[in-house]
Amino acid sequence: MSFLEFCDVHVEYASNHGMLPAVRGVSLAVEPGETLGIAGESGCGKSTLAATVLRLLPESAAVRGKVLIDGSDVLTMGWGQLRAVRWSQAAIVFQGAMHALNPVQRVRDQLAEPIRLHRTVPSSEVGERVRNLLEQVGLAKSVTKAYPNELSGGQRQRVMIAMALACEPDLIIADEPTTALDVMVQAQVLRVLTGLVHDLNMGMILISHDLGVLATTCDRIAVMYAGRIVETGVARELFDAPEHPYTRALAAAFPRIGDPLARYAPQGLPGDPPSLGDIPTGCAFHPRCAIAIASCSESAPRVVELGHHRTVVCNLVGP
Amino acid sequence: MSIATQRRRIALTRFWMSFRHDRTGMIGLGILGAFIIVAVLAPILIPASALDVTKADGGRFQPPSLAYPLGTDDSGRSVLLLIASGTRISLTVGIAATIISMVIGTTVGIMAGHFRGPGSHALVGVTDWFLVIPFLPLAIVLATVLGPSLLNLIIVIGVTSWAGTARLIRAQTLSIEGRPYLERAKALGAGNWFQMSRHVLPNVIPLVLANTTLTVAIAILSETTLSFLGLGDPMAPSWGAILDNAFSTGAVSRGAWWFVLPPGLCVIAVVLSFTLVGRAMERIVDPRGRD
Amino acid sequence: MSLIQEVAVGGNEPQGASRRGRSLGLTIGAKFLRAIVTLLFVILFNFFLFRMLPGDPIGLYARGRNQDAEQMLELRRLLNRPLWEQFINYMSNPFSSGIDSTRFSRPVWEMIGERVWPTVLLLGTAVALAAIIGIWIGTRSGWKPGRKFDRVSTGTTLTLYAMPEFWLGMLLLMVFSVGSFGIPGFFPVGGIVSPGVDTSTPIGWFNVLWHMVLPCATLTLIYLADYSLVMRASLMDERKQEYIGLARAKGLRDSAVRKRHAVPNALLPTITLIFLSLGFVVTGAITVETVFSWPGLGLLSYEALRGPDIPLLQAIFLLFSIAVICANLIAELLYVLIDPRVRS
Amino acid sequence: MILSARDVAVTFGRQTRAVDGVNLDLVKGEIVALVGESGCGKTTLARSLLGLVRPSRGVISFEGSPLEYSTRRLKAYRSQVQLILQDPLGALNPRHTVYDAVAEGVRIHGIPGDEKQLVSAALARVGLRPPEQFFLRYPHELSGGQRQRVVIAGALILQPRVLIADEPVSSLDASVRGEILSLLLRLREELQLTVLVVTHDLGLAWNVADRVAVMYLGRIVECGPASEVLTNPQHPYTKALMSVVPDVSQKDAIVLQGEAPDASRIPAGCRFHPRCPVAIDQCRTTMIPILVGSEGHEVACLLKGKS
Repeated sequence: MSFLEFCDVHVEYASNHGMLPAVRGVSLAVEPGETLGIAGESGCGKSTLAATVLRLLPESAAVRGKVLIDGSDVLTMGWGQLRAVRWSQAAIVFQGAMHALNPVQRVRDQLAEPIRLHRTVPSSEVGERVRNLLEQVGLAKSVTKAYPNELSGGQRQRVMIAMALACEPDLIIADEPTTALDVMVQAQVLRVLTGLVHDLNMGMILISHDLGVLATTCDRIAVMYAGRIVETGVARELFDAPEHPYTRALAAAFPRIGDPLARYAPQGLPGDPPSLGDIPTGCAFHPRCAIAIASCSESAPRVVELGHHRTVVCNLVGP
Repeated sequence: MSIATQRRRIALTRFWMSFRHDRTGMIGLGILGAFIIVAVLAPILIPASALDVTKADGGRFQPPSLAYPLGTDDSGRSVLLLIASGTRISLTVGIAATIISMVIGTTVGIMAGHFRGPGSHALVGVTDWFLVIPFLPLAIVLATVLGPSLLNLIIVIGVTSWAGTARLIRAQTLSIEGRPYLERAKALGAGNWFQMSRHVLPNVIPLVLANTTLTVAIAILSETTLSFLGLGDPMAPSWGAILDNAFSTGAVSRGAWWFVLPPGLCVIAVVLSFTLVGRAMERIVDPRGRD
Repeated sequence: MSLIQEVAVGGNEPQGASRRGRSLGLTIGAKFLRAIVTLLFVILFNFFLFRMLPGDPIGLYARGRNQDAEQMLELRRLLNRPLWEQFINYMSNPFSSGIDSTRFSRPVWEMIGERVWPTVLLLGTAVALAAIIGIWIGTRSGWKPGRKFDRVSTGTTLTLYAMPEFWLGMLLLMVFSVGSFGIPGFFPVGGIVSPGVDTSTPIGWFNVLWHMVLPCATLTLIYLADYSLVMRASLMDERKQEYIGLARAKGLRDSAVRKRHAVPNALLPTITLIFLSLGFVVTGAITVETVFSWPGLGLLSYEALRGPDIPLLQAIFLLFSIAVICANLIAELLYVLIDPRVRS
Repeated sequence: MILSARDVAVTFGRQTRAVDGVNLDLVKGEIVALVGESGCGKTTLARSLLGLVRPSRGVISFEGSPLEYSTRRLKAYRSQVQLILQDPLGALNPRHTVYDAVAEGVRIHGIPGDEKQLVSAALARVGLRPPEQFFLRYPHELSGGQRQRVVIAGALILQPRVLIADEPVSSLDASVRGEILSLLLRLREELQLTVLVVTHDLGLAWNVADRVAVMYLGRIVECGPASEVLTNPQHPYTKALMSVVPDVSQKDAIVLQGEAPDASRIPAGCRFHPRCPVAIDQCRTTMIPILVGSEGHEVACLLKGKS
């Protein structure tokens, strides 16, 4: 059985201009121990989808569908049960570690908080556990006494990872964990994160706009556009041979160095991603699609199964 | 130029559309409008004789009646008419002092935020000094030395109250100075004056305006306090001076509530409505509030 | 002055760049130095205000009163000496400035000394009460803005904020001391203690407390309006921060998120601002002590003002300034000690 | 050679040497990518090329004559060399319309001619058509790609010879990125523009650059034709940078330890030695000469050629 399952999840935000759809019917599953990458550009709904797992959306959001963790629906859970699920079954590595850590608490206390709360280890061993966690993510013991602002961006992100591991959850959700970091530090942090998730046999959802990052670190990738999944598949296969026109454009946006075809020929898509209030009819991608035909603007695209975990949502691809 | 006016009209309309939806802001604006009408019409409708102690025709400390809806003061004048004519003085002092305060505060704030070096440090030092020094004791010393008059009252309040604005504007200027569009303007070749007038000023003006309404509220309260302490113009009694009069003639111990209650309620109404309008404007223009 | 604006400013101030790399000792030293410079400017201001203004300082000094001829002669001699000599003389005791109180013909610092403690007692109690109640109200309304409690309390506090404190004092005096609207006058009309009561006995203490109820209530109401608005704004800022979301994600209860994360962080700027607001507190003291004839520095200012007794006024101004500068210094040092963001 | 930096150093405060001896030449009509981690001094170097910071040592020269820092000379210089910033939303004043933003340069420099026509032409050149439709829009009403086009139009209206683009696409969505890069290539063709692109993204350099200069801790450590440097990197730092570009075909990433280095504490000898995987004892002490920064492939490493 899948550890996490999204069943036809819809999320809408209330605004002055009515309800804005951010996620429009997503069904997806994460197997135990699997790393799933979700790719997509800003505003495609990937972070919103991730936030539904622990029900962390603002009050203005309305969620429909089911989000099953270990078979029980997070969306209909009582508060007590939800609090028990939060962090002990699924934990989050937030995007901006600068703002996600409490600025006036020492690293030690922030790490200890979820451990004490969920009684992961006896209270006499909490200090020991905190030191172990920091060691696991490659931080010195001296960091325990530091305040977040005394750490560098990479160190803060490691603290966030240590915190996510604190209660040994079955699933870690990493929402753009390296966006604000430098290339080299990004490589360090990704290495720590994927290494630990693999060693501890945890499941992970890794969210990123960089298809290359996902292709090198994930088992499977789902590509989102305008609140829907447009393509899923095994990471390498999807990256090497993208089917959906949008996935192709994403893959080409970060060229392979040495590829003569990309030299002096940057690939891009005309137009801009649609705004939430103004999603095109039919296939939401059709105004930017190179191969679109007239009917794409009318009929919703069909889901094509290409076998071996591979699906594409397009009327013009596949058999 | 047509494009510039068109743009300004769009910005103004947009501001008004947002403001109209702010209920408390609109209530404040309504109350304020009523007081301004009273202030404008007061000298036309109220005969000078009604305010003259020697020509007063009512009895001492008369409770409210048909002829005197808010009773009379210690020398038999109608409290209602006193308050109506006080509106003009309180509002004038409050607004005039605010203009002084805003001009000084905005200029000092932008200069201190835009320039670097010893001059800017000196401006910050002076601002900090005025921020730290307790307002009322300073104002009392100044007003005593200058002597009681309406103009001195305006100057004293204006000169002692600009520092908060300067600090706010400086902080805002500094944050604008750090934005890329200023870097871009510099790269385009813009000089100091261009940067300050085209980029900094338009971006602080909305904040200045919101701050102005809040400062008027504080200035009116300050005026009331200083007048209560006897530092206002005895010939032009504001609401604070009426309260001073009530206090020193023993209205409190006589239980003459009609002499004490209404001037205070007027102060509250005006200060509160300025505050409400200012907070509503702040909600609309505060860059932190959006996105 | 408006504390609410101060909170808004705090968030924008770019921090770090200038502070980075400076040691803690140096930061504290710089703050002390700034306080001393500020104080020096107050003294200079006092010195020059009296001597540099247009017109005859002696006329100003003796405005509207007949003066002892010998004393006037003495004063004229003093003011005819070279400026630097006057300044050295002045600096030897800035409180007395070599000139006695015109009204009471006594050294001004003696008169001030008698009046300090009633003011400290009254203001200390009022500020403490206002801080406790104000922070409680601000916390409750800022955590769930828009709820009924928030709407009612914000409406009330904004009204209190718009209220001249002496007017509130006059109303309370009229209703609860003099007795109006059918309510019997319950509290004393003014002063700090009833005539003939010995303040060193428990009965005397109780008597003082009894006298303090109304002025203290007036000041508390006025101050708590400010404090609760500051706390509310500060908490609403914290609520939006991402670490609050993280605390929820960790599985903390709403009340635990509030108590462990949001409120402690929101208290930092609030408490600093309470210290910084001493200048505003002093304003209330002057008028409210006047209304209730509370024999403190505020009433003394009023008496000096009605004179006008300029040497006494300047000395009180100096004393208030010192108090406010010290409070500011304490606030800044507290901030450096409590908030790790400022420290590094 | 249109713009060149000779032995340029920029110091902040007493200790921080953000740029510490750099030679770099830009030849007319070429696109050069300046690559490195944040804090390596690449943005500071770009700012000094624009005359926005004054070098503490060395000379910037434009068309052979050294840059002068009088207000008047700088202003004239700035119509020749223009800047494009990373974050187009921040680079546009939120209270100015598109028209104002593009016309700004015209107003500052008092360029003769019909302002409206100049603005239209600039907007059309960057692909915002019809231009009139964009005149009264505010930056927040535009998409990221459109905003960056407006910034570029604002720079082009001065008819500059050189564009300095600081991370021009890093804050844009992946699908928009290619369009902006294509625009830069097209402008180079049409206007013979010289472009310096400051970036941390090696893929971008492969996409558009003729030459690449890799910067580390205030110095250029490797530079040369993009096709050579990127396919056959010589300096260990360049190799490490190349290896962490997410790409499934790479096997062994050389992940350097530690954070980006501190420009206020520059190590002696080769400045890269503390993090260098192949450093030998000599690297700690031997000074490495500054690269010429011209057309050939150069490497600032003791061990170059041996490995």
